[in-house]
Amino acid sequence: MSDAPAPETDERRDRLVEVLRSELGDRVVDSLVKPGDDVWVRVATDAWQETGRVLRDALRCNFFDFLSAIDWLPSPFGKSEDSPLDQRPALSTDIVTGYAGGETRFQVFARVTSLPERVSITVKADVPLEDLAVDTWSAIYSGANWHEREIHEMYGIGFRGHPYLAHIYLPGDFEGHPLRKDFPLLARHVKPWPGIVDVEPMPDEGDDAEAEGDAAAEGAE
Amino acid sequence: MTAISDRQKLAYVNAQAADGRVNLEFETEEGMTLNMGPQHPATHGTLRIVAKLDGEQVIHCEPVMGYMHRGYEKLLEVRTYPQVNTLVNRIDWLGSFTNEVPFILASEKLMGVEAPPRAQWIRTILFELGRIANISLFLGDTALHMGGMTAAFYAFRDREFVLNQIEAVTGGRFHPNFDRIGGLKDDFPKGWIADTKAVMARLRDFCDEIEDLVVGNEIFQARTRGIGIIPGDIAQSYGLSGANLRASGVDWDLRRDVPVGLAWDQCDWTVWTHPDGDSFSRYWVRLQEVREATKIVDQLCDGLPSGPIMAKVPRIIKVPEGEAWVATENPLGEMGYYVVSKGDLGPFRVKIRTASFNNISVIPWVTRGVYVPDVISILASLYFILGDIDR
Amino acid sequence: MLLNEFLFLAAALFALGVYGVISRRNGVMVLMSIELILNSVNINLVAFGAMNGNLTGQVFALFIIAVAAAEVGVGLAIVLAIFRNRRSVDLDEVDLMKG
Amino acid sequence: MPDIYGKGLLKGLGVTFREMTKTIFPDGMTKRPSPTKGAATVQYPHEKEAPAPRARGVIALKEDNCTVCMLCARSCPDWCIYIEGHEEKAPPRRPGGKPRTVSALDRFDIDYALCMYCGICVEVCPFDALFWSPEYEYSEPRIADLLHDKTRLGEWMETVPDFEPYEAGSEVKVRKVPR
Amino acid sequence: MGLIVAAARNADAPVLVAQNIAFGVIAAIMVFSAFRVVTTRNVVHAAVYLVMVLSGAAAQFVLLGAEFVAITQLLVYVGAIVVLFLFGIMLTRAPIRGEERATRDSWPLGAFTALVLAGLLGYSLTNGFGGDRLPRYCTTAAPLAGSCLSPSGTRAISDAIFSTYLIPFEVTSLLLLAALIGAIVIARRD
Amino acid sequence: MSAFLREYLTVAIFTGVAFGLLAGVLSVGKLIRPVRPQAEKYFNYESGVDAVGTGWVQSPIRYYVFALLFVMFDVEAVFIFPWATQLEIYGWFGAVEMGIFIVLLALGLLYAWRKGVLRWT
Amino acid sequence: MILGLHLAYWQTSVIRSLGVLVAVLLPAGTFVYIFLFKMVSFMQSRLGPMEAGPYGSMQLLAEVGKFIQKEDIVPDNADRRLFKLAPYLVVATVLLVYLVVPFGPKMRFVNFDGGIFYALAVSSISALGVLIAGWASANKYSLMGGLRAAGQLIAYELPMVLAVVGVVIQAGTMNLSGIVAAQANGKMFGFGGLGNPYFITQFVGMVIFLIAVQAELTQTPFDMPIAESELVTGYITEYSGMRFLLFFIAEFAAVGSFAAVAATLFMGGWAVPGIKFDSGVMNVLGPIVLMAKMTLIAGVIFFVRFTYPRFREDQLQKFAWTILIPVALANILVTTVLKVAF
Amino acid sequence: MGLVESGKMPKPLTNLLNISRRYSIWIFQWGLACCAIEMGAALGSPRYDVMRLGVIPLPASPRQADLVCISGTVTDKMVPAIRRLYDQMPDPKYVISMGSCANCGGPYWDSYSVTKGVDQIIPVDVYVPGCPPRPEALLEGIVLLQERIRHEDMAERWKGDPIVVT
Ligand code: SF4
Ligand code: SF4
Ligand code: SF4
Repeated sequence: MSDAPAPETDERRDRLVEVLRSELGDRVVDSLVKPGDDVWVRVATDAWQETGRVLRDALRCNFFDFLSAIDWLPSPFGKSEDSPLDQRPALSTDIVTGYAGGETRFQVFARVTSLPERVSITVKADVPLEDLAVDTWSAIYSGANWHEREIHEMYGIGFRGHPYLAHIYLPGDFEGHPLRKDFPLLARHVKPWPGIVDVEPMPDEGDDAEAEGDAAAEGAE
Repeated sequence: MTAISDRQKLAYVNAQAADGRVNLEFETEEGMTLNMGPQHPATHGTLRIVAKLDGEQVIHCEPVMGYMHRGYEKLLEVRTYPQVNTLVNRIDWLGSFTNEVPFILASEKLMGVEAPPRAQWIRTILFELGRIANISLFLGDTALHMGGMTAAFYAFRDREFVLNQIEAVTGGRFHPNFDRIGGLKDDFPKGWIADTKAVMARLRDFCDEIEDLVVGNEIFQARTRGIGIIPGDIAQSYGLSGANLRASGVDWDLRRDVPVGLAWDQCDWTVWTHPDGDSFSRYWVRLQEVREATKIVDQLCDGLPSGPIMAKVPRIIKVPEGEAWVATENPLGEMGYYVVSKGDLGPFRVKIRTASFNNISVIPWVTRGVYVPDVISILASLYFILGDIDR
Repeated sequence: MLLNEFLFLAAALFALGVYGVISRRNGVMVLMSIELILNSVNINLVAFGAMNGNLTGQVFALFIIAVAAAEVGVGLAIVLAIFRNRRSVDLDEVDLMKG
Repeated sequence: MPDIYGKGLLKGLGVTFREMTKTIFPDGMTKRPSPTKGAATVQYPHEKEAPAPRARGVIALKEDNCTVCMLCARSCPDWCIYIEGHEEKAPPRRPGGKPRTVSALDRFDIDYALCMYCGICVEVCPFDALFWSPEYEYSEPRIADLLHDKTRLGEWMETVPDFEPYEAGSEVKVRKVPR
Repeated sequence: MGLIVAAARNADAPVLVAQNIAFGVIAAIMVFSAFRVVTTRNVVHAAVYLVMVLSGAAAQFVLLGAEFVAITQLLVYVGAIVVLFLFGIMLTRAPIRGEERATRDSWPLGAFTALVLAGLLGYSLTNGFGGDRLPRYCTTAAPLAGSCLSPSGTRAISDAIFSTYLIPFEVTSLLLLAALIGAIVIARRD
Repeated sequence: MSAFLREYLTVAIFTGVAFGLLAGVLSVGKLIRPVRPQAEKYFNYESGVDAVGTGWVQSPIRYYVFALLFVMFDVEAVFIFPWATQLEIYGWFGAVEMGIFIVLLALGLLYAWRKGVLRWT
Repeated sequence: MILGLHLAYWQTSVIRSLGVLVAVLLPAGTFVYIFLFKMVSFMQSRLGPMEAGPYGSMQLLAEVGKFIQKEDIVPDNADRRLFKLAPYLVVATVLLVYLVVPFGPKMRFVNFDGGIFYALAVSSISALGVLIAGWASANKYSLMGGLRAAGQLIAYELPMVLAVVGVVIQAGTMNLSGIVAAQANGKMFGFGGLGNPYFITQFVGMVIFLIAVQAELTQTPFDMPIAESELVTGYITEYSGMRFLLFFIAEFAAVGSFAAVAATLFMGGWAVPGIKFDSGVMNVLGPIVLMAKMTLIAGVIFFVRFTYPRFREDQLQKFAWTILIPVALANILVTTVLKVAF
Repeated sequence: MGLVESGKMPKPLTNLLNISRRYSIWIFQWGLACCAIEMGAALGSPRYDVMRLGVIPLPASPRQADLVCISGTVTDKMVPAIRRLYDQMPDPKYVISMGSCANCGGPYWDSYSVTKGVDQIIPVDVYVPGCPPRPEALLEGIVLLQERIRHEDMAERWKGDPIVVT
């Protein structure tokens, strides 16, 4: 278990992790429990489907929240609010993954809830870059069907065994996977940012909300 | 605006039209394909339902979405936190304020701040007002889809009062952009609470009216009872939430079961469930929900604590690194944001879990073997909002 | 008016009906041709009734209309049954009721 | 099935009938019928409803207060504020002081065809130069006319209402609109 | 059409001219429509032409003073049987552009038969009823009399049915019942 | 001409006048309405997308059964009406006769009912 | 003749025909204005048209003026001739029904022996127009709408016909003038002062008739064929401009014609109790009285229409076949027995 | 053929025609996004009741519509449908673009799937600003449109190429 400094323990969530570990063995790669808050578990890619089954059958997490994916690559474009005058630091391209770690650029993650226990869990799995696919959950949670279609469209991640992996949102001739970080939003590149003129310094760089009131008083003179 | 030549335009339009043929896949030798939408009165705008029929019976029914896909999750990655807040208003456009709350709560969770109690109460009040504004329209609209025109007019009429109250506080009838990390933008104007309580009384009358006009009507019951039954376990497996889940007999309400810090636990209200799981019970549960919401608002208005509405937060908001998930019980069901932050001005990735997307994913399952008119009533009773599906 | 006017009209309808019955492929069209024939008979009946100044003709015309209704009902049901089984109402294809 | 079939039907008729009589005879059945009074309708071109003072209808610009700090343009999610300015010398504030450098506004356009009426610009403006006005009647047959320049934005200033006082228990200070 | 000519030539009183013209016009429409019924390639068109034949027949009944039969013709034939036909057509396939091959290969045989039949009938009719005239319309309302043609009231028809033709009447109901049951059995055989 | 035919002539003239008027209005409209042909204007409406397949519905057989029942009862009505005008004269005899007739046809309805053709499932 | 001029028969007929057209369009227009625009609006707590003319009274003229200017579109796939024919057929059936309705002792256009029978026969033809319209549009919604509409029209034609039988038995005639006379001169429980309007003795019949009328007019709750939330506008989906207006007129003229027939059959037609039955006054007063009764019935029709949700197709068929028709048959039997027994 | 196109229409008659077009505007029931609800409020809420102005929200099919109010976000996937439905409306027809999204993309101006303004595909007569415009703002747009219709020269409008982008 990762370094979760536990001021208190959370039995319900610990049990989730324990059961998962006992069912999946060392295919549970990493986990993080924030007591009283939430729990993250990362499993090996090949255990993805198995995890779903364990969650549903052994842990009675019957309620399907969502299934999604993430691209950990930092965006090469920033927010496109480029000003020739501002010297922005060069954008980093290092991949830093979130809770429960990760090894590759793409991760799928899903969240399910056990209604009687009133506890939810987020499970993650890496998606290997060379073969962008994981096993489908649609047979385990019916609701995953559409979520997987969405992910397929947005990230280009395949789902093995999915019944109908077609476009869900975008028109048929759309090219690219919009939610990948390297997909550019053209409008932001084409239109010049209106903020690129020299700017008067702020009257008050105070960091509390009262600043606004002060400024107002000043400006109203 | 840039003028494009007609030729370009037509070429573009034709290319797009190619997409209109997806339903060809459904066409077979027998039966026929009925296309409802994208422009179709039954689909709240722009959902498209492709139903393969045998006579009037539905063999397979597939929603085609994306006509309202606006790329939220991508857009949120290039916006700052205040900008995200205003954009997410437009997901479930009927109960806009309720969209902001889980996002703000998730951000607050990452930042480790908590809004002062007065802000929490006001949030809850506005949240419930959003729920009323949303569901009261549903009450009329569903009747409208089954031909009962007058109920829709009543719904619009009484909903206006709620919107007025929302506007008086937030400045927007629809898109309040009122929630801030650490608190709220502003406080109630003078006299607001009294007005609101009057409006709540009026809405309870509206509920009674609907009860007489729609719920008690034998024709309405004949159209909805026993139609589109979704058992509880199916509902869970599809991730149905909100009234759809409760109408299937599952007693689950995030307001009660997963408290997120708002003021629901301060007042006395009931979570209604219905054992049947059919269209009628979905309608009924929602009707009760409006009633409960008016009660909640009344109680909260009475006990509103005094104090500041803003916690101390930096003027320029940067959210520390981390991941957080907060979901609330929105009018349409469970809406949650999974916010991943890298410590920037804006979020790194936001997964928006909307209720309608899951709610309507059950359509292919629930419409097998029903008649075309029932598709309409089932769709109406499942209650979705296109922005909430497509994002 | 001459009685023959009506009789000629009926004869023309009758002949056309017979042509239709023999030559049409579509089962429904054949039934329509039969209606033509029945109508020609009706015209005759009523005309003769008027000629003789009694009501027998009209009453019989009524009965014939009733019979025609029954005939069409059953006839179309047969056509539909054929269509169900063979996806066609083409009488050439279902000759001799092989199906 | 309900206890008596048809009861619900009659009740439904009763609801609409009551509403009709209420609309036609707002003052009771004995008085003169007056549907224009009884109906919930506000007859738009002749009479107008009053939006709440906080309503976000259109943004008014108090040009004198603007220091061309660009904060609004930068925080606008839609990039729909276009500002140009230059610096010029102004007479000193107090007699005998140093002459100041102030920024003068050359252009301040808001594209209402693009604006999403979020209010972020108004909120971030540190100098109280932008205000919400509840006016809403500015449809145009040409889209270019929806780009309001600084004169037009300045004209809206007249329609800006005063800020309202707050409900009891509030600790927020009431601000004033500079006139 | 010969019919019109015949009708016009035989007009023996100015009052009758109108009737004869009416007859001629209606008859022409009927024959033309009937011709189209058996020749058109489009089933729905055929049904519409059939409507014209049937309403024409109703009009002829009116000319013959058989009001009740005329209305019955409208009610049952046009209002019910044709609707039944249209349902039948729409339950089977009715391409909007008509069918490719609407007639059988044996249509010359049919044409031949029809022509022969028409000739035979025509010949025998001219022979048999060459100069028979229908009685004129009565100018005053008078009960049934052989001498003049008067509109036969519904009551008279009713009396006829419920006295002389009582047995056929009851048999009709049996027939209808049988047809109904038979048709349901046939149509619903799955 | 007899009064009887005169009334029907009225019907004919009326029909002519009415149609003439309608057609007249339509052709006046022709003068003032625009004709702006455009290929897509004449496509069939199908919620804004291309129509799929033919407009042909294999509509359920039950419509046919309904039509059939209707025809049968319509014929019945034809016999009932004259009878109804004369009922006073026929007395019990007429009532019984018609009773048999109606009951027989009602049997048909009952049969259809029992066969389940009036239900949709 | 009235002005001392001698007009040929056809000339008087033309004048009379125009009279009928006015008699059709006037009530139809009034109903649309009073009920569709105003009453319904009041039911929904709004005002309805206000700008066109005082209180929006010119709204209908504006509608007509607008529709004349609209382009007339016949879809490529449609069957042109039938597409154009169908609206005429539907309008014709409605107009022809009006002909037999008596407006006064002498105020009637034709006086058929089989008056009511004729009215029923003519109105049954509208199913044909609807089916043809639906088919000729070559549109799925239209076809489904047409089939449903026709299925519904025939299903409710029957209870209507059967409900009328009761009246015919009581009156002993099918002539509408005769039926009016029978009601005006009839006795109720031996008391003849008020005549015998049949809505008392034939109450069941009237209820059935009105329900059937509601369905024949495809008004809610029986408006499944044109359910706009499902089949767009059913069989009129493809119609535009004047042709659409024809359907529109037909719909509301039909409200008028059925209301007129119902008023004549069940409410004593143009006669009022207390005024001598065939006094000349009634030739002027009669039309007004009849209009008033028609308005009452039309009001009920619209009142119900805007209150209820709609039945599903199978439910309304089932309602017709398993409830209305058996009840109507029973009504006939009971009426027969009572008539013969007393 | 057409008297109007040739410009030979007498003036009073043209006025009459314009007036009747002005007061009989059948608005197509079609909403796209949030603005659609405000449009629905304008059409359906007794408080605004657009029927007063002669705008009848009846037709669900484009064939009977005079006015289409594009109220909401126009996505690229929706474009062909909008174009098709607009084409299917019979002339004379009018378009109101309601809300920032329809005007030029609005909040989604940088999205990959949103069309930047409905005027790129169909000609627009009146732009109503707002996000969403309050129902009265739509009413104002309608009144503006009615004013324009009143003084419209139909000969001008009906001449020329059907696809016009202003
Ligand atoms: S209201 Fe929002 S979108 Fe509009 S100008 Fe201000 S910041 Fe930009
Ligand atoms: S933020 Fe205020 S002061 Fe700065 S440029 Fe904008 S309007 Fe002017
Ligand atoms: S303009 Fe605003 S309110 Fe209207 S559809 Fe777009 S986001 Fe929604």
